[in-house]
Amino acid sequence: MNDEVSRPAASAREQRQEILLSVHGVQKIYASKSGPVEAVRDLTFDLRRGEFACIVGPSGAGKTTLLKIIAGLLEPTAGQVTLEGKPVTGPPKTMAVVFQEYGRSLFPWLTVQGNVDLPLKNARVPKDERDRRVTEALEAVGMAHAHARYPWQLSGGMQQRVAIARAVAYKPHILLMDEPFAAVDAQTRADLEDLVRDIWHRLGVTVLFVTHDIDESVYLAERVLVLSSSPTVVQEVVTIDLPDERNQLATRSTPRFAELRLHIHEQIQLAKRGLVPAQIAAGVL
Amino acid sequence: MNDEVSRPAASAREQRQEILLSVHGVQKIYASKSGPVEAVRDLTFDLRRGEFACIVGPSGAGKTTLLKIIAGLLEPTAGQVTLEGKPVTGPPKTMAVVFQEYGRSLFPWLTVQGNVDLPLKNARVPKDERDRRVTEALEAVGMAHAHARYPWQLSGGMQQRVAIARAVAYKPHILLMDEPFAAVDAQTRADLEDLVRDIWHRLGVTVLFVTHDIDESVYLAERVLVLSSSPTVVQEVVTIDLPDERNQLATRSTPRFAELRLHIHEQIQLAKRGLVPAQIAAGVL
Amino acid sequence: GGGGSAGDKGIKKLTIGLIPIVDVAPVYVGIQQGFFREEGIELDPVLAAGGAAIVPAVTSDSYQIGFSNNVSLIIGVSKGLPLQLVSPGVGISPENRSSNPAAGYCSVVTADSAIQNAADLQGRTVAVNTLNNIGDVTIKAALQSEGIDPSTVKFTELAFPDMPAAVEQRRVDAAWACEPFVTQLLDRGARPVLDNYDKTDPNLSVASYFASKQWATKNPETLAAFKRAMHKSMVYATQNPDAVRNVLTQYTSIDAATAARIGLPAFPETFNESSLDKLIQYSQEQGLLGGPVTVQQLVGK
Amino acid sequence: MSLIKRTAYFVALPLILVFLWWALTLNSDSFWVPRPAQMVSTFTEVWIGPRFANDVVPSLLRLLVGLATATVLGIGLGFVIGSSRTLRRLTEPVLELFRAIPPPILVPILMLLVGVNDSMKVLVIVSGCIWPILLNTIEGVRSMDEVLGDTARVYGIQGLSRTIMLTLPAASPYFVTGIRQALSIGLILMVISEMFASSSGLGFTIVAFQRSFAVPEMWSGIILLGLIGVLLAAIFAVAEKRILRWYYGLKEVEHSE
Amino acid sequence: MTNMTLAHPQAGPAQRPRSFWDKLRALPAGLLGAIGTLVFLLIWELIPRSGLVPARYLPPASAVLAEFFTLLGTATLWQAIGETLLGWAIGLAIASVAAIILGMLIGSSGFLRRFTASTIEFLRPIPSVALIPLAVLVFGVKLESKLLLVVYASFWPVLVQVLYGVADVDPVAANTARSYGLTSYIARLRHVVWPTTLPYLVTGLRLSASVALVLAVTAELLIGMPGLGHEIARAQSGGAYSGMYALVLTTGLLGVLINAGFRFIQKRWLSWHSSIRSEADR
Ligand SMILES: Nc1ncnc2c1ncn2[C@@H]1O[C@H](COP(=O)(O)OP(=O)(O)OP(=O)(O)O)[C@@H](O)[C@H]1O
Ligand SMILES: Nc1ncnc2c1ncn2[C@@H]1O[C@H](COP(=O)(O)OP(=O)(O)OP(=O)(O)O)[C@@H](O)[C@H]1O
Ligand SMILES: [Mg+2]
Ligand SMILES: [Mg+2]
Repeated sequence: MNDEVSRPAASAREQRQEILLSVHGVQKIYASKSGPVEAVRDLTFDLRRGEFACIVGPSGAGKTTLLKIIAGLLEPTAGQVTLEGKPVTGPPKTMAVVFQEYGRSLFPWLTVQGNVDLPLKNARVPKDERDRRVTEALEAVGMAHAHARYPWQLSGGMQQRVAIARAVAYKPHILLMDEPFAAVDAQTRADLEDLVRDIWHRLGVTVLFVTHDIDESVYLAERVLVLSSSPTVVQEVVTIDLPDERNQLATRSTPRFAELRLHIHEQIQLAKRGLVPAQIAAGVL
Repeated sequence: MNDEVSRPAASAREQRQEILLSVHGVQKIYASKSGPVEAVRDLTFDLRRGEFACIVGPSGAGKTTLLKIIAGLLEPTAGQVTLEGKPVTGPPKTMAVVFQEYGRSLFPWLTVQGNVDLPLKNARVPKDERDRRVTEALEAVGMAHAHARYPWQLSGGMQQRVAIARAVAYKPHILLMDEPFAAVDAQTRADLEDLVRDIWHRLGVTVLFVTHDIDESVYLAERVLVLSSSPTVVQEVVTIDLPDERNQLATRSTPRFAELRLHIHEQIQLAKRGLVPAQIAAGVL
Repeated sequence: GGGGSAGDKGIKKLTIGLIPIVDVAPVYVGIQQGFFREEGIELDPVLAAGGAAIVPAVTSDSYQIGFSNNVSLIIGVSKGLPLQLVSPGVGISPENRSSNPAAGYCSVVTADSAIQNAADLQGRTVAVNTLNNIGDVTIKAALQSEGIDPSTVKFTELAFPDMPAAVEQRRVDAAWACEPFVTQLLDRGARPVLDNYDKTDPNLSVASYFASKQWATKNPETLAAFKRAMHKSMVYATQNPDAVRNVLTQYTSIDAATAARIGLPAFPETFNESSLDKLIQYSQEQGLLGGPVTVQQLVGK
Repeated sequence: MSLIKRTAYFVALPLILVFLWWALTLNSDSFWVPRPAQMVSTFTEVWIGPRFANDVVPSLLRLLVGLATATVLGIGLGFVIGSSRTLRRLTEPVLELFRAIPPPILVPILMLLVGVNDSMKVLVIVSGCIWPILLNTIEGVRSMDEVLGDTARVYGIQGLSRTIMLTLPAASPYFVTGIRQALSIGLILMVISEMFASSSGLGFTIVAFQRSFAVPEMWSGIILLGLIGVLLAAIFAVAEKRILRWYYGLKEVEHSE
Repeated sequence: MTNMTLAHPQAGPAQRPRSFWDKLRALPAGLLGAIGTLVFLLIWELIPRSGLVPARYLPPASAVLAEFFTLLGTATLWQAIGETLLGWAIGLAIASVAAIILGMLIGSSGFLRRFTASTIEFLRPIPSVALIPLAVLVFGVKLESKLLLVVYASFWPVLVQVLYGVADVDPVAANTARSYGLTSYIARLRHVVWPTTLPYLVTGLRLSASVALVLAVTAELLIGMPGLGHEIARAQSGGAYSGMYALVLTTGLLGVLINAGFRFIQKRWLSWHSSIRSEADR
């Protein structure tokens, strides 16, 4: 699907080494009725512009917490998030988030078109340009034909594609996705995975993708950040040295793919047992 | 997990060649506002006692329709379903169904215990035996500790396990499952897959399992029925000649596994393009 | 419920529907004095909010006797309701008027200095407790007798208790009030401008006790006993105004100090049939009746 | 369902009931229960003509003004109170108390404070109608989906835009429910407000009929009230279906298999 | 909602002036409610005292409260409350039982639902106060008249809610029940329809309980039957305005208590229902 587009974008990406997002010493302690809960202990990592990174970690590791902090939806107890050189204190203008709960993140009273259009309208983008961007984005996700329908008239996969189109039309510099495909069926999931990689290639946007699914992280990312279980630190960073062109059947059948997923799997098993490799203690990536 | 239990059960199973479920010439035409919709054209297949069969097919192929007809919840337009020699006209007493929508199929006003107990209570099983069966079933799925909780206090995977426990406690001869794991995360899904195979081994129950996911069907079943897209017939029947002991990482990495899933994948691609192999036209399995 | 026919020998239980106003005081006085018991009647007074609830209750035999103003009863009979007046309830008389010169009975009062007399009411709004009833019927009759066109006065409905505030706040120009509100208004500087009852008939029969025709024909003895006891009560109440004032605090929320000062109506012993005829005539003229009514029909002769 | 079938369903039970009424009053001569035929002639006599313009229309206008005021106030206050937990907690006991006071009791009080005029009657209607709208709006604002709220924030939708683009539509199914409940309360209060201090209006006319023992006329008024209720409910249902098309579609999808 | 402050990115000094509000926000719910009530009473006290409205017609809060506490010591008040509550309770019980049975019957049949829809829509908006003459005619000035009004008015909310509830039975839950052998009408009713309807029913009951109180008091006020409404009418006709307001206050408090009682029941019985769960989360 992405064969022709990927090559030029990939070469362009290699030149971009500028640090886009920097997460430094982030800690989050929730105040709850039964005392404080430390969801995230100390997270430090950087994302380069144009990079595609996945975050995996056991359930309850604090992945959603981290994403919300980066998105400016939650204040960290300690540490700092810097986006394009500026500290994040509220939702930044150049960021878009795709939430897991697609059913709840689309506005049910707006059509598909209206949903994609809303953030642009709010940002007072002129009507002409808005229309153009919305149409382009819907075409990119293959939903142009359904622009007049309401979200609840669509299947789960289609809804998630609209949410992605909304993020794409917004033209963010960085795209956060929180387990976006956890609730769609396997076939749709595969399609959406390819769609996300395709869009990433074409727009050169930076993507931070949170998932439960090790296979998915290996298939998608250039780099996988493995989180330990709570109290959470970065357990390991795995560089995915698979070829840039990926294919659901072929890529997943390669021995290197199997090796990488086995490796990450073992890391998570270690993390669950609370064993953190020494290198992490130093906080170096 | 299932290493010790599987062998005796497997050998026992080999002896059981009796036909348990027979689906013959089933057709279903829905009357809808925009005219009649033929969901299922002509389905014919048999299940032997103790068998584990999976049904895969593209979305909208009529898998749910077929399952509802087998469960006696829906009347076929033509054809007949026979269970243990008797034609199915209403929900049979010796059948249990696990629905995909676990969140909606557990009764929120009952505890876990109450949910598993209800069908037994309704069948007037004596209190002592009921308690024993409920406890056993909950232990089998590893949910005994949570028996007093309400479904909504559980995670998705736990809820689905309760639904399975309910089916197990009911002691059915045949267990139908309609995409039961479509909405749980990958890790939980793997656990639940192993759980279902384990229970199947231990109880010797016949399982008919509907799924979207080719990998899942290959991993779980002894036989995979591939449905064509609408109007639906049985496209192909694939016998899964993988060893009986299966392991999420090892089994899925074997070359035979990759071959089987590739084969089914191609069949479904063919089905989507409407190409039906000649052998199906004859209606032979 | 036929509480009235509970056994022929001994005590008869009767329920009487009343309104919590000064006019029904003789009933309470009579009960106090034992006049009803003497006649073998155990009278159970029930207070209703207004005549509207009493008439259906009497026709359905929930109450055996009811209290209502005569115009209401005339209208009811004219529409075919099987009712019958059994005893006079309340009225006015010249003697009574002369003993209560300032504090009147029901009359139109106003605080507006521009309204000096009935003629000034033209173009103004007068509040009455119920439209198309004894208030506006007699006011219109009184205005006519003064040579004023009644159609120039606008009437609006207002409950008696709300009248003092409404007049004081100039929400209406004048109000046709009843005791104790007349006294309240006069205390605050209001002036009487039209004595509509007196202008209609100096001996006007204002309200009556009534029963359903059916009950009256079926229980002639009980009815006669009630009439005798009621008659005694009326005589006693007329002779002992202090007993009346005392009893007021029991069934209304008028306090003792007010009760001592308010004007009392007359408690006539007999129907003034000519005044009843006048009321029929006025009601007829004002288009309130459903058919012809005679005094004979009303009092059941 | 075809139009014929729908009409049949609509009129079947009413026809049966009217038939029963006719059959049961055939031989009775009750003063209080009129016969169907008599009812029809009385109804046309009483209500078709100047009385409609003089009594019915002003009453309906007051009802509509009252409903509109209650809607605006209820939604406005509901938004303010609903979006702050602190405000919600501050006002809850007082609101509960006011809601629990039967509106008819407020008539004398409002008469003292406002006087006897149209605004008093409108206020009586408002005083009863505002509660379902207010409480439902608070509930709607309060229970707005968290993910939806986060989504709006991420895309920089804040302040007034947030109210217009997010809170208003998200809470609309709730306050529409409130308005629907207010509709029938409003009708009751329209009658009650005219029962106390009035010289015209539909409620007044019915009470006046009742007091002057004009029984068939009174019944015709009650029937007219019922018809008005049906009509209002029908008009509202049409409007609601249009405005909340998305909501009913959503519910339908959620409830189908 | 908990992180609203983030909506204003300017940190530090800009947040200072909000400290009073922040302090207020930190207080527990009960205390905040008490503060709100006090503020309301203060405003009430000030309006007549400032002369905005004559004190004769709107006595200050202190006078009304004093009157209220005096009344609490009298048997008349408690008798009136007893009369009102008697009518309320019997009426509500009759209406609920009738509405539940009818609702379950009508709701479980598509035919009956469509067949009765127009009639229900016609009868529902008829103001029950318009039925006063009918009530008095049929029952006289007795408890039954009050009951007729109370029953008529409180029947509809319960019926409508039960109809909603029955229609809301989840097809998946219904199918599950069927496939596990709960095939008889009674079993379905008991194990699926009833529990699904229960939360709707309790909401309906809560609405009806308030409506029933309103109608009980209105009936007393308009027909003149003993009870709080009648006491209010008496106080008003005697020009005893502080007494009247004290009685109105009593009625309001009674309503609050009834509502609180139903909320408590709702919490106890329906802890499993999503609306209660989300309430607890907040
Ligand atoms: N609002 C909150 N108050 C208290 N504790 C919380 C809150 N939100 C999350 N937590 C706790 O913080 C921890 C991390 O939660 P988080 O949702 O970030 O995990 P996650 O990695 O996204 O998990 P999952 O993969 O299941 O989505 C968990 O232990 C959770 O219980
Ligand atoms: N009640 C119905 N009325 C009309 N058409 C229906 C109905 N239920 C299902 N269909 C149609 O029948 C076909 C088969 O539906 P079914 O739900 O059985 O498919 P499925 O294989 O289970 O699909 P999925 O994998 O998406 O669950 C579809 O085309 C669907 O639109
Ligand atoms: Mg998460
Ligand atoms: Mg399906």
